[in-house]
Amino acid sequence: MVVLSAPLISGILSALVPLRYSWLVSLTASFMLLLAVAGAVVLASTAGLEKPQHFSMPWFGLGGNTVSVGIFIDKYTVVMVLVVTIVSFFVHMYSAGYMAGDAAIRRYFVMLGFFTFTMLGIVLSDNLLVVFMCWELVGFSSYMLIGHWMELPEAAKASRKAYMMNRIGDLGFVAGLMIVYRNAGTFDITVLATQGLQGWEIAAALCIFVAIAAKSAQFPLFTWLPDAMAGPTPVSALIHAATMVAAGVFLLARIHFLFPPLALQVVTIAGLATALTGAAAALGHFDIKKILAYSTVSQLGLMVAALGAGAKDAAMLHLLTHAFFKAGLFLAAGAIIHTLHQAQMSTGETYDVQDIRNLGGLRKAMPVTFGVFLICGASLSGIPMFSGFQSKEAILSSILAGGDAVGMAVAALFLIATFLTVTYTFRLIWFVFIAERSGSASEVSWRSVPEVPFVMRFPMIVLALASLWWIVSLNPFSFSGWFTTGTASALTTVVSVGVVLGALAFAYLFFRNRSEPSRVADVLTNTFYLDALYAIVVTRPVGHLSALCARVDRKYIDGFLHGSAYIQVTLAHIVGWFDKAVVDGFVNLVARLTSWLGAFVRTFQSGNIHKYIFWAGMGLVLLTLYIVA
Amino acid sequence: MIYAFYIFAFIAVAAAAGILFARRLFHAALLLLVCFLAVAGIYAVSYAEWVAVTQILVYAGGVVVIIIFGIMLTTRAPGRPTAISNSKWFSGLLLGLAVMGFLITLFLRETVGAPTVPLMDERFTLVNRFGIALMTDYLLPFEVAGLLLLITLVGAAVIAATRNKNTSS
Amino acid sequence: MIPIENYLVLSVLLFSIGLMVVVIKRNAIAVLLGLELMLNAANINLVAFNLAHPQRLDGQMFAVFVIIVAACEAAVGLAIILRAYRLFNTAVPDNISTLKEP
Amino acid sequence: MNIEAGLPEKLEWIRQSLGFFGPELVLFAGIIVVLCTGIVVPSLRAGSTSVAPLLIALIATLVACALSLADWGQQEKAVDLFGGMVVNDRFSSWFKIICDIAGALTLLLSWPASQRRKHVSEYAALVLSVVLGVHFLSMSVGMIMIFLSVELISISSYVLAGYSFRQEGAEASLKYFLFGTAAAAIMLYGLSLLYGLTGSGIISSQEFVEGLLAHQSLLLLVAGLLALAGFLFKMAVLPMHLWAPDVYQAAPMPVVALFSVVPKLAGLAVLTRFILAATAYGQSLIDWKAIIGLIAIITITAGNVAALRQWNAKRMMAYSSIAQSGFLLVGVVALTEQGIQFMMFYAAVYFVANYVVFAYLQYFESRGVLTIPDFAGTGRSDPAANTLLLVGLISLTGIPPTAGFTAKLLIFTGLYDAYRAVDDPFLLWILIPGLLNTVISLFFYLRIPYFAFLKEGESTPVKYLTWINFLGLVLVLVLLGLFFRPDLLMGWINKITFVL
Amino acid sequence: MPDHILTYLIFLPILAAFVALFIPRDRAAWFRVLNLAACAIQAVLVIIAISRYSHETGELRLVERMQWFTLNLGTWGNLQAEYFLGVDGLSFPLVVLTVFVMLIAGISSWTIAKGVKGYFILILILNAAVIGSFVALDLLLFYLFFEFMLLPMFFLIGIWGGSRREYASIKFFLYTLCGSILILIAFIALYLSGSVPGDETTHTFNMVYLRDPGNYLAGSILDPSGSWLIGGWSARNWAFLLLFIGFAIKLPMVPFHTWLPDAHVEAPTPASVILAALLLKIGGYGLMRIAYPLFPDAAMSLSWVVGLFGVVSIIYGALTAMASKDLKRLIAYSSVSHMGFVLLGMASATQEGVAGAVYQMVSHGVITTMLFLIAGVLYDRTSDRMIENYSGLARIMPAYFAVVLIAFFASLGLPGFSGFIAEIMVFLGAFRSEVIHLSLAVIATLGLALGAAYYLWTIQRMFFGTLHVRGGAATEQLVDLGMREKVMFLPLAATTLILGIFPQLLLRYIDPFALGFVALLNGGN
Repeated sequence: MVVLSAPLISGILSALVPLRYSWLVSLTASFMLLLAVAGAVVLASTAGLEKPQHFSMPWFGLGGNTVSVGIFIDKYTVVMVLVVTIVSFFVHMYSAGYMAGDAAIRRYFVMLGFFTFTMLGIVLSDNLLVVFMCWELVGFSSYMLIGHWMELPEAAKASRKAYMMNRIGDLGFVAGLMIVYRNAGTFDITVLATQGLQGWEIAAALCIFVAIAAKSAQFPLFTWLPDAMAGPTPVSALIHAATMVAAGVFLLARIHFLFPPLALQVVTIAGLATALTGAAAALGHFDIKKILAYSTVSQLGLMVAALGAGAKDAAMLHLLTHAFFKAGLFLAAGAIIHTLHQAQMSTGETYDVQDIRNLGGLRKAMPVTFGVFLICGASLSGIPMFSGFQSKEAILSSILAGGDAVGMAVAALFLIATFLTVTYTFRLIWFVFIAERSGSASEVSWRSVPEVPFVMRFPMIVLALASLWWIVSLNPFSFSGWFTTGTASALTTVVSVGVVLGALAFAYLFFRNRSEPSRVADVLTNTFYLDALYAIVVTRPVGHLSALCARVDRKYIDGFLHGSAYIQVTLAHIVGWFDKAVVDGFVNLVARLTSWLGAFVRTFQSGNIHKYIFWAGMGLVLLTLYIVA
Repeated sequence: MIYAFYIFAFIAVAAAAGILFARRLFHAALLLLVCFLAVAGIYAVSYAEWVAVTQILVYAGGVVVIIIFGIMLTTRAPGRPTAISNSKWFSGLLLGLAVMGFLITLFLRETVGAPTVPLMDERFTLVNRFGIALMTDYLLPFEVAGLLLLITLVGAAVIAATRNKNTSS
Repeated sequence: MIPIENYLVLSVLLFSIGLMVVVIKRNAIAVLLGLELMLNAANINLVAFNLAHPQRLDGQMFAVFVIIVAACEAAVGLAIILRAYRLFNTAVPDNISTLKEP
Repeated sequence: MNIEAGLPEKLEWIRQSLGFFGPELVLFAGIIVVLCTGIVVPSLRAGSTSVAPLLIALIATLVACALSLADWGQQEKAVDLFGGMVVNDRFSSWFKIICDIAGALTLLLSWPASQRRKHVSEYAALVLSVVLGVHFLSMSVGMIMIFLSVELISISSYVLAGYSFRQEGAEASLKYFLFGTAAAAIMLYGLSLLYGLTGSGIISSQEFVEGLLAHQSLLLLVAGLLALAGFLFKMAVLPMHLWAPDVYQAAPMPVVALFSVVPKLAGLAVLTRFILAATAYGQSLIDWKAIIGLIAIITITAGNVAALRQWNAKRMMAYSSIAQSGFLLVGVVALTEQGIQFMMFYAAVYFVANYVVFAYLQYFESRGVLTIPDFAGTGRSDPAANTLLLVGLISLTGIPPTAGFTAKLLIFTGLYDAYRAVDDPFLLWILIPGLLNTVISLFFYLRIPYFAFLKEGESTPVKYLTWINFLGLVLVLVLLGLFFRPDLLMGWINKITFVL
Repeated sequence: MPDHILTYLIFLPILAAFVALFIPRDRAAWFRVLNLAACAIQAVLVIIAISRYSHETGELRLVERMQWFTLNLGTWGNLQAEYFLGVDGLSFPLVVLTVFVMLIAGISSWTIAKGVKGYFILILILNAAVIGSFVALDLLLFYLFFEFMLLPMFFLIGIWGGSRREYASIKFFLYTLCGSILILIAFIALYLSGSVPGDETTHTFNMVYLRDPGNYLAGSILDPSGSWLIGGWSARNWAFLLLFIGFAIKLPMVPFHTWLPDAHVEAPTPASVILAALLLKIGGYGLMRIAYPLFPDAAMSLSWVVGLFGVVSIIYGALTAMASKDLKRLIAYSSVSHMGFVLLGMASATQEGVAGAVYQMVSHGVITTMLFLIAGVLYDRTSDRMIENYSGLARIMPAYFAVVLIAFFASLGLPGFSGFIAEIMVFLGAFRSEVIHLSLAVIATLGLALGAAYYLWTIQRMFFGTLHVRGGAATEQLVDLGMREKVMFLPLAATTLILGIFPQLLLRYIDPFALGFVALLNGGN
């Protein structure tokens, strides 16, 4: 309970701190998160990893059934809880420096705390409905945090895009929930695990996978994630690298039992496609955060693919390692951005500090950052002695465990992705830290840029340390540790090490003599024109449809009333009975029609008594004739 | 007697038609008088002497006189007779002929009931019977008719007594 | 014996001529003449129908009352016409039409 | 044949009949006294605007009303009076009571100085004579009495219509007179034919009904229609409605209020009796119900749609009253005991609502508000009057919580019941347009409040505590009360029985 | 029964209105206080009612029953109308909602400056009429209150409304009146056909009696054996259709909805609030209280129509909202969309769906109140509600922005807010329903995405970006929320949050009703 409530209290406290003392916010929030970390550690040590634990209590009655809210703790949960709380704590701490002086710092920490809470909700909950609720809520906090700097148009747009795309994915989740409820009558994961669905398994699985794909930025729903980098960098580290995007992977692992083989194949294909496209796109970009974002996309693709291939433990392990090294990378990137922003503020220069074309040679100015970046980058690349190597190894060996042709193919693609990963990581580090930028006006100022303050440096260092091998296992070449067991065959180790080294060599040779990163291909920069495709296929049609509806509303539904009235009016014009009295506000069919009739009746009322008598007599005659006839 | 009926009937219809075609209002009034008298004649041959007498007294003696009085009062220039202009010949003829044709067809097609010769009570003349009926069976209408006359008097007086200059909006 | 149809035809003729006069003539007094004709037509009916019931006097009595009423109508009517004439300087209702549908 | 035979009995009958004639005698006395005050007392003559005649007339109507009410208790069954010319029953008493109160209210509305400029005593006498004529008409079963009462009402009305003593008053009088006399002549012709066909001058008599049954012919139909014309004229029903808008527009407001209720209800009473007789109590082959239904529905529709485009408040109310006559006729269409009872309920409610509306139209007229756009802004300056007027108009429309709703509900219930009983789809076809017309009527009824409340206009606040507001409040409370407890009134009406 | 809480609830505002008649018209503050006092006493009464309400079973509570009148219809029997009040799981939450919203609307009415006296009298009458409609169990009584809402609203829009108020008020009136005429026709047919049990000659308006098929006269027009055919279709189906359309106009349902945007855009803020939060609910309430239970057979066979139109409303309303340029119009169309969920849930005829529909009514009542108040806040400051005229408001109006966020996200169905619970229940119910096709539920989920789309877009346009205001208003006019406004928003936000987190608070009232409702429908099938 401490784990869950601490971030929430942090959020609430942050909201309550008076505006004047907003610097206090970061302090209290970080402290609360520290409590959460402590709680998580206690949980991890007491809960044990082997025996799942389950507490629940009824929440509300749904039809004849009861929806309960409860906590379900197993191995994956423990891992996730640790990851979430630890990364969150460090991000809180880091933010204390990064966001210092921001006007809306209270809102920032509120949302950060709220996010952590809802993220833990996803992780701990035993109930798909509650998972879905938290799922939506992390989307909301993500929306708020991406859009934190609301004055920036791209932040505003990116936040909307992120939320919309997640929302569309959530439709799949809703559909999945509907199927689950129809066929099982319960949302309880433990119950579902034992009794399963009666029918519709593939539909349910694919529907839920749509949500996972949106949340974990899988092909083809990943385009929101690079845009989401418009948010503050710590947020990117926490949400869009370490935790929220991993929620999909986690959920997939948790309800793996709901996925029949066919659905798993789809998952694998989507994961691999994501891994490859993400890695390729990372090569095509210049924005430091976007590159990291695509890297995240790619790595998530690997995890999903692993899950699709049945490597649950390995995928979760990679999730864990990825969380640390990717958070470290983001925080380091944030440090660069933060520092250079400060520098810009003093010199008054304006250039895009996130564009690697504007950077270079930062190695000397920011040694700590460089070190962190190097370690985490190495981990990402899967160089031995770093955690990333071990987790990738675990995945690879799990995939190959089956030993069939499909496994081989998956593994091959996996290695290609790894190759690309190494390449883009090298490219990034090379151009940011190592390659000298000659002739740049800003170069002078860089010499003197200070390293970031301690509150920011400390989390970076810790995360970098956490990216080393010991986090998985004391043996740097084995992934069989506290979390996973098993060994990789020597062949896979050799092959993968070979691929990594080969890639390093290739990258060094390729980038060595370039003074500036070049555009690889438009198709990569524009991420395969997916956004354009969405614009054509979804956004614009909906916009048109919406405009059409509005027009229909005004023109046809109202127009039906008005229009048929206009016909009457035209008639009335012709006959000469129209007068301005009609235009008095009773604009509707009935009134027009009746007033037309009324005009007819009134024509008898000419004021001429002879006519009166004539019409009265004629009326009687006609009445008689009518009755007789 | 039937010849007398036809003669009276002819006179009445002719006089009525004359009104329709009369050029001058005064002539029309006089033709109406002729018509009334002829109708009185028809009453007389239909065993309704009392009605005939009333007809002559009230209509010929009263109504027509009032009307002639009215014609004179509404004559714009003294000495110049009031011409009556006509309008709506079409609608008038349409309505009148429709009613005429319709009703005559009906009358000729359907039997209304053959009149029988009245049996005269020897002891009382018709006038006697009228008197008694008027005071017994028809007492209420008689009184109401009196009231009607009173109201007519009051009403006519009100209308006539209002001296209203020809000031109008 | 005079067939009843003769009376009826006569009354219809007078009635419809009266109606025509009412509709056709423009002068209000002429209209009044037409109305009197119509009343007379009804009276002829009443008297004629009374022939079928000689022991009773309903029809004739009705006729007498109609004559009285007709006189009243004529009196009031002429008073009204005279008043209209005085106010509008005409006895032709067609020329008096302030009251009509706007 | 001995004509003297039975003479004493006849005289005795007359003597007894007088006992049932209290209200009429009071009214008659009222007329004489009122006229005498005008003639005899010179001081009144000089001013000719004194309220004394109004007061006397008011007392006369109230006493007549009281006597009619007193009659109620003894009228377990109908009594033929004066040789069978008239019949005194609860049915007639009902209309008499309504018309007496209406007459009294008219006299009250005439009270303000602006309404009594000239000839007050004659005015009072004429109003009384209209009321008296209605008394006679509602009791009449003899053709002679029907004709005489119609004429009594008519002649008084002709004069009253011109009581504004302005140009348009004279014009209205003239038109009313010419149209009315034509209608009377047509009715008389029809009555004469009916007399000829049946041989009886009393429509409720056995002889009349037998005569009708012996002559189930086209001629009878035509004769009946011609006779109906006169009643329809009194009710201002199509096609005999053409006089109403012009006359309403020109006549003084109290007189219009009188016209819109009193002759109409009297016409309705005699029409009901006539239709009851004409259908020969259900044995006739001619479908008079269908004829009346047709007339009713045309009238409702025509009245409503014509009212839609009226800008003169009085003209609008003229068309409204035409449409309302149609609704009253719907009650006759059912021609069951309940149907007629519902119609009588409707008549009472209509009377009250109409008087509310006319009372306020007069009030606003005195403040220079003549056309509907003139009402703009009065809602702000005079919310009390406009609110009460609104309730009256709502009741005429037939929306809860006013008795108008209950009345319409009952009318249509009666119609539906008749439909169930005879399974004549025609009745259903009246039901549906009847309901739709309620919607149409809303548009013109609510146009006055619409202008009063929604349109901006100059507004100077006025006093609330006026006698007109008091009067309006009383009437409105009746309307509301009859919605919440319609059984209070229906309880009385249920005591009225018919020979069906 | 000695308990007269419901009567007090109805007549307290009327009494207050009567008192208000005698207050001089220039004492604006007195009217505000009077209205608030009336609402506050109502709130106390409601709290007492809550304490007396036991929610285990679905039967009627707090019943008051008296003879109203009995009309002798001669040979045809009697017509009996009763003063019959009561609440159950359907109406009780709505009554509570009414009192709550009326209180808020009373506070938000403080900005009304012209014609204060008339304004508050109308509001009080409206208050009574709405509560009356929710608690009346006699058709005539219901119809009385139903009509009684019409005129005050007409005048509220027509007198205190915006520039096109006359058009809007007339349109509102026309539509609603047409609806009520249709309803009236059905009511007449109902009372003609139904009778008091054991007494065939007494016709009744009593809803409870009319629910029992045994109380219909054999051979009458609505005889459950369905002997009457009109145009080849059972008269009961026709009557259901009449009621459906009549209430659907009020709901409002596409394509009978066009009165709503106009009425809302032109109405003053408190009137919009009452209109959207309460009057629309009468439509849903009427369907669930009258149309469905009285014609379960017709309802089951026509449920797909109801569901289909519900989905059409959801999608169509959302799409149209997206194209709206006026903030209030957008909110109005969002109401159309959200009330579509009520139809869908009802049509599902499952316990989840029905409970979800009721939940949605309450939840929408709270949320839409916030939304219209939000639009009102802006309008109060600048008299301009065009979305495109604002940008970057978040910076200068942070409290307002927070409220907007809560309201918008609550409205688009963010978990943790009441709307989510309602919508998810409706979806779950509709998907497992046996009477409507499950594709309806799937299509309806698109409404969630569209809802997010137009709200987020609005936020992006109005609150994000750089600050500027077009259209004549000055930035200085845009001051943040005042104390009074915060007091208005706080309970609303808290309510929607509490209902989103602890749905059982409300569901324990609704569930027994939903159970009985579904049983009734299935029993009638």
